[in-house]
Amino acid sequence: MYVGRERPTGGFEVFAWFFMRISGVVLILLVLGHLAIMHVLNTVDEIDFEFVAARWGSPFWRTYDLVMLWLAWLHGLNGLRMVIDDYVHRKGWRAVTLTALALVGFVLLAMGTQIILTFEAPTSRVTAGLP
Amino acid sequence: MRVMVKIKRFNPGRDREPYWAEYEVDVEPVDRVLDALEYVKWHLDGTLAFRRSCAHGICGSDAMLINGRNRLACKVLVKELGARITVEPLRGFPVIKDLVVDMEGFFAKYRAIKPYLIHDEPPPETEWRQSPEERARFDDTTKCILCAACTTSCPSFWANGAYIGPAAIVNAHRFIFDSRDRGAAERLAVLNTGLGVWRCRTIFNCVEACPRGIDVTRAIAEVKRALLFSSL
Amino acid sequence: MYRGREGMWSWILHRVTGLGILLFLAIHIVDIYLLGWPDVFNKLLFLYRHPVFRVAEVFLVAAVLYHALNGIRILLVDFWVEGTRLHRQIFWAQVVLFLLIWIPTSLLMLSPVVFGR
Amino acid sequence: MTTVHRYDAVIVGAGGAGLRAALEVARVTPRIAVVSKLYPIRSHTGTAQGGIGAALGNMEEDHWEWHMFDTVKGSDYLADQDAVEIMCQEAIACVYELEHWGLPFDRTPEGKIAQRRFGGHTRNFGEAPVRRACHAADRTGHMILQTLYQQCIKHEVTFFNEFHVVDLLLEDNVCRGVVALSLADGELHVFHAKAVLFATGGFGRMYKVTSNARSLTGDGVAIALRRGIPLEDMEFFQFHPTGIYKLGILISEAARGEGGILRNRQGERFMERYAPTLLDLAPRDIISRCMYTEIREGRGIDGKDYLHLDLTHLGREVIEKKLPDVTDFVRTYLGIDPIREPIPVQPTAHYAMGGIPTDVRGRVIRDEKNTPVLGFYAAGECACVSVHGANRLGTNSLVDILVFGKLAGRDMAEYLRGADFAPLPKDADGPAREECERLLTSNGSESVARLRETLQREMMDKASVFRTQEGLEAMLTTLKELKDRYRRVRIQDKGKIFNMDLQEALELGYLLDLAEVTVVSALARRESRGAHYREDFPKRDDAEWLKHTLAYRLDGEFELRYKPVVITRFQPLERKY
Ligand SMILES: Cc1cc2nc3c(=O)[nH]c(=O)nc-3n(C[C@H](O)[C@H](O)[C@H](O)COP(=O)(O)OP(=O)(O)OC[C@H]3O[C@@H](n4cnc5c(N)ncnc54)[C@H](O)[C@@H]3O)c2cc1C
Ligand code: HEM
Ligand code: SF4
Ligand code: F3S
Ligand code: FES
Repeated sequence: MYVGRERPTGGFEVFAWFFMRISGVVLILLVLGHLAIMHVLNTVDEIDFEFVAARWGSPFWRTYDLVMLWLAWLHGLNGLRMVIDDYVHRKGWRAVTLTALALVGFVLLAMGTQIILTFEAPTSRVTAGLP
Repeated sequence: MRVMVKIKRFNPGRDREPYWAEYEVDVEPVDRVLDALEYVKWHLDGTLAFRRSCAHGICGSDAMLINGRNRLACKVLVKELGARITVEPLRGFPVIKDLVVDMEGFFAKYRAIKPYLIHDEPPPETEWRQSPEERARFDDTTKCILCAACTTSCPSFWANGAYIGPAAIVNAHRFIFDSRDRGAAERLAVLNTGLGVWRCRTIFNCVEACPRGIDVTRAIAEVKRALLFSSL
Repeated sequence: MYRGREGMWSWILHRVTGLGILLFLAIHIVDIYLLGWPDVFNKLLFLYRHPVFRVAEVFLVAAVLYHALNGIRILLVDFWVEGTRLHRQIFWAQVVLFLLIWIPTSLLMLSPVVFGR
Repeated sequence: MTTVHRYDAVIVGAGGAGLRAALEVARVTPRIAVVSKLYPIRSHTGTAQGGIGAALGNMEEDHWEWHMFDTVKGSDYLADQDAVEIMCQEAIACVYELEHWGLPFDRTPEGKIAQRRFGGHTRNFGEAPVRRACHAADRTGHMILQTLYQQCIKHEVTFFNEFHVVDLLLEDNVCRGVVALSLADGELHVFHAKAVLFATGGFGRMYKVTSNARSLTGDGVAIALRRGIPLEDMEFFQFHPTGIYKLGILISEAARGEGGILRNRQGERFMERYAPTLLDLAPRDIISRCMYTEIREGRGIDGKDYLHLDLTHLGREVIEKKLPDVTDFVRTYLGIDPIREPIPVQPTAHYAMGGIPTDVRGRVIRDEKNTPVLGFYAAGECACVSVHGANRLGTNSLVDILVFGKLAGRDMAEYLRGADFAPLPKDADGPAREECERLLTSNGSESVARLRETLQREMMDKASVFRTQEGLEAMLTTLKELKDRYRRVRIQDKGKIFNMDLQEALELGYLLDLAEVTVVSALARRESRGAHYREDFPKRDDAEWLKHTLAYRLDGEFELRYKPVVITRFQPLERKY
C-alpha cells in the first residue's frame, strides 16, 4: 500500500479496541488459571479467610491478582461502555449512565486495589498445610 | 407451485401502522421472489410498491428482508424458500412506502468516505501501471453494488443508526488498498471513530447478506488493522 | 427476528457472558473487600457454599470459558487473514472445545455437591 | 404546487452517457442537475459485462483504423463513417481517462490494461480476431458506472434521484427544460434550463425475451417523438445470441471471447458452417440468425427453441476468474454449473441501434438536412449518431456512451456560454399533469400488465430476428388495437407516494409508441441489413436502401423520410466473416 499523506494515528477508539484484545489474551491465562485454582482444583469448601490470607502471603499471588483485577475490570468496564454506546442514545441518559459507570468503576477498582495492596494477614493465623 | 406471500405493507399517506398482507401466488419453482412480487403487483394488488430494475442481481435495487434474511428479491428462487414467503422492507431506514425505503442517509455515508480516486499528480499519457497482484488486493470490494443489504443486516447498525455501516467501509477499502490512490489518510480519518470501523463487532451478518459474495468483515478487519498499525 | 447465523449468535453470547462475568466480578470485588473484616467475610462464606451458588459457579465457568474461547475466535478474525473465511468453522471447533473442557470440569466441580465428595 | 427549478443544464438519465456528459458540463458550470428515475448506480450501464473496445494495442498490435473498419463492416455499412472515425479515435483517450479516474481494469503482467477478444473485432481489416475489449472481469459496465458516479460525487454534481421525466419543453425549435414526476411524493417538478440532454437508455422491454432491465422503456426516445423529433433507424434492434433460456439474462460475448462455443443438439459447432473465419465471434446479428435457423431446422436442443453455449473445455480457472458474474447467474438461475455442463441459451433482445438522431456533437437534429434543435442534446443508447448502423459490435456501446457523452457535454458547455434561458411555455407542466390525471382517473377495464405482456409476446413473434411483410402488417394492426385499449387502462393505485402503477402505465405508453415506429420503419425497409432481416427480401440492397430512416409522427400519422449515409474511408462490401 502506498502512503500519500499523514495517516491518522491514535485516538481513544483504536486504543480501546487494541486494549480489549491485548487484555483478553492475558486474561485467558490469568482468569482461567484463577478459576482452575480457586473453583476447580480447590472448591469453595476449602476457601475461607485463611486460605486467601495464606495465598496473599506470597507477593507472586498478590501481583497476579492485582494484574488480573485491573485488566479484567478495565476490560469489562470498557465492554460495558461499548454496550451503553450501542443502546443508550438520548444525550441525557448517556451522560448519566456513562458517569455512573465511571464512578462505580473507579470506586470498585479502588476498593479492589486497596484490599490487595494493603491486606495484612494476621501472622498468628497463618497456618501450615496450605499451598 | 402455490405459495403464500406475506408482505409488510405501509403507506404513510394512508396507514397509521404497518400491517401484513397475504397473497396467494402461483409460481414456477424456478421463479424468483421478484417474480412473485410482480405477480402480486400486476395481477392481485396494483398498489404494492417496491424497487427493481435489472432483475439479475446487478443493480442493487431490490434488497429486502426475505424470510428473515436480507436478500435481493431477484436473486432468491422461490423453491429455496418453501410455501411461505415473508417479505419486509430493509430494517433501520425510514419506509417511504411498502418495500421502498429512504436510502438518502445510506448514500450520505457512502459519500462521507470520499469514494473516488484521490491522486494529485498529473496522470501519465497512457494508463497508470498496476500489477495484477496490486489489482487483486482490492478486487473483492470493487464488486459492491450499494444495495445496503449488509448495513441493514448489522445489529450494530440497528442499535445505532449513526454507525457508518459496512457498505461505506467496503467502499473505503476499495480505495484505501488501491495502489494508485493517495487518499487513504483522509478516509481512514473518517473511519477512525466510535461510529466508524470501531463500531463493527464482527457479527458477520453483513457477509451472509451480501449478494455479491464480498467478504465484508475481512475488508473491515483490514481497515482496522491499517488503522491499528499506523497508530502503533 | 433476523435469521443471523453463527456470527450473530456467537456475538450475542459473547455480550451476555461478558456482562455476566462483569456483574460477578463487581460482586466479587465487594466480597473480597470484606477480607478487611475477617469475621464478616467468613460468615458470608455460606453464600458461596450454598448449592445454588455451586451450580451458578459452574455456569460462571461456562461463561468465562465461552467468552475466552470466543475471544480467541475474535482475535483470529481480526488478525489472521483466513479468519473471516473460516470463522464459522472456528466457531464450531470452539463449541467442541468448550464442551470437551466444560463437561468434565463441571462434573469435577459438582461432584462434592452431588456425592458429598 | 409544481416546483420550478432553474439550472443551466439538465441531464436526463444517470447511466454512462448521462454521467459522462454531466462531468463535462460540470467543468464549466456548477448549475447543472442530473435527473434520473433510478438512483444513478442502478442504471443499466452497470449490467454491461464484457468490455469496452479501444485500440490500445496492449496485448497485440492494434490500430483505431482497424477498429473503425470493424465497426463499419459490423454495421453492415449503415454507420456514418465520420462519426465512427471520431468514436474509434476518441475511444482510446476515454479509456485512459477512466483509468485515471480509478476504474479498476484487469491488468496484464506488465501492469497495463488487459484486453480480450470480442465478436467482430479483428486485426488488419478482418484477418483474425484481435484483443481489443478492455475489461474488468465480466463487470466492466459496473465499474464504469461506479467510476463515473464517483467522479460526479467528487465534483459535487446535483442529482434528482427517482424523478421520472414525463415531458420535454420544446417550442419554436428551442429547448426550455423538462417536466418530471417525483416518485417519492408524486409531485410534478418543472426544470427550466438553457439546455437539456437525454441519456435515457434503451427500450428492450418491448420484447418478451430481453437482457434489458425493467426500467428500459425508452422514455426519452418516446417523449422526443411526441414532441415532433423524428426517430432514426428504429427498425434495427439487436438480438444478442446468448441470453439465458427463457429469462433472457445476458451471457456476455466475453464467454465466447474467452473460447466458449455454440453447439446444436448434435453437439455440432454449427458456426463453422456459417462464418468459417470468426466462427463463434461473428457479429451478433449473424449468429442470432444462424441460431434461429438451427432451431427452425430442428437442431435446437431436444428439438426445442434453444441451443447450448459450451464452456466446459475452458476449465474452472478461466471460468471463475474471467467470467465470475456470468458463472454466478447460471448457477443461481439455472442451477447449472458451467464448468461441467453447457448453458441453454437463446437470442435475447438487447440493444436499440436506432433512437433520437444527433450529429457528432450530440445535438439533436430534426430533419434530413441535419438541422439542430437548439439546446437539445442526446447521447447513449437513446441516441442514434449513427455509429452502430444496422448492427452494433460488442463493446461499442460503452465506447459510444463515453465518447458521445463527452462530446455532447462539451458542446453543451459551449452552448451554455452563449445561450440564455428561453422563457418557459405557458402552463409548462399542463400536458404532463393532464396525462397523469387521465391515467389516474381513467375508469376503464384494461390492465397495464396484460397489455404489456401482449405487446412483448407479439413483438417477439413478429418483429424480432426474422421479419416478413405479413408479420409486420399484422403487428401494426395489433399495435393499433393495443393503443386503443391503452386509452382504457385502469390504474389501481390512486395515491401519490411512490406510485409504481402510474409509472408503469406511463412506461407502457412509451413502449407502444416505440414499437409502432419500429414496425413502421421495418415494414418500409424492403431489404435485409444487419439486425433487420426480411425473409421476403433476404438481400442487402445498397442501391435502394443505403440510407437512414427518419420516422416522424405528425398528428398521429407516420411519415418516413430518409437521409444519406456518410461514407468516407470504406466502400460497402459484401459482409463475410
Ligand atoms: C446485459 C447487458 C450487457 C451489456 N454489455 C455490454 C458490453 O459488454 N459492452 C458494451 O459496449 N455494451 C454493452 N451493453 C450495452 C450498454 O451497456 C448500454 O447500451 C449502455 O450502457 C447504455 O447506457 P446509457 O447511458 O445510454 O443508458 P442507461 O445506462 O440505460 O441509463 C439510462 C438512464 O436513464 C434514466 N431514465 C430513463 N428514463 C427516464 C425518465 N423517464 N426520467 C428520468 N430518467 C430516466 C435511467 O434512470 C438511467 O439512469 C450491454 C447491455 C446489456 C443490457
Ligand atoms: C478470559 C479472557 C477474555 C477474553 C479473551 C476476552 C476477549 C474479549 C474481546 C476480544 C472482546 C471484544 C469484543 C469486540 O470488540 O467486539 C471482549 C468484550 C467484552 N468482554 Fe471480554 N474477554 C475476556 C474476559 C473477560 C472478563 C473477565 C470480562 C468481565 C469482567 C469480560 C467482559 C467483557 C465485556 C462486557 C465485553 C463487551 C461485550 C460486547 O461489547 O459485546 N471479558 N472480550
Ligand atoms: S457490500 Fe454487498 S451487501 Fe453491502 S452494499 Fe455492497 S453489495 Fe450490498
Ligand atoms: S454485521 Fe455488523 S458488526 Fe461488523 S461484521 Fe458486519 S458490520
Ligand atoms: S433488480 Fe437489480 S439487483 Fe435485483
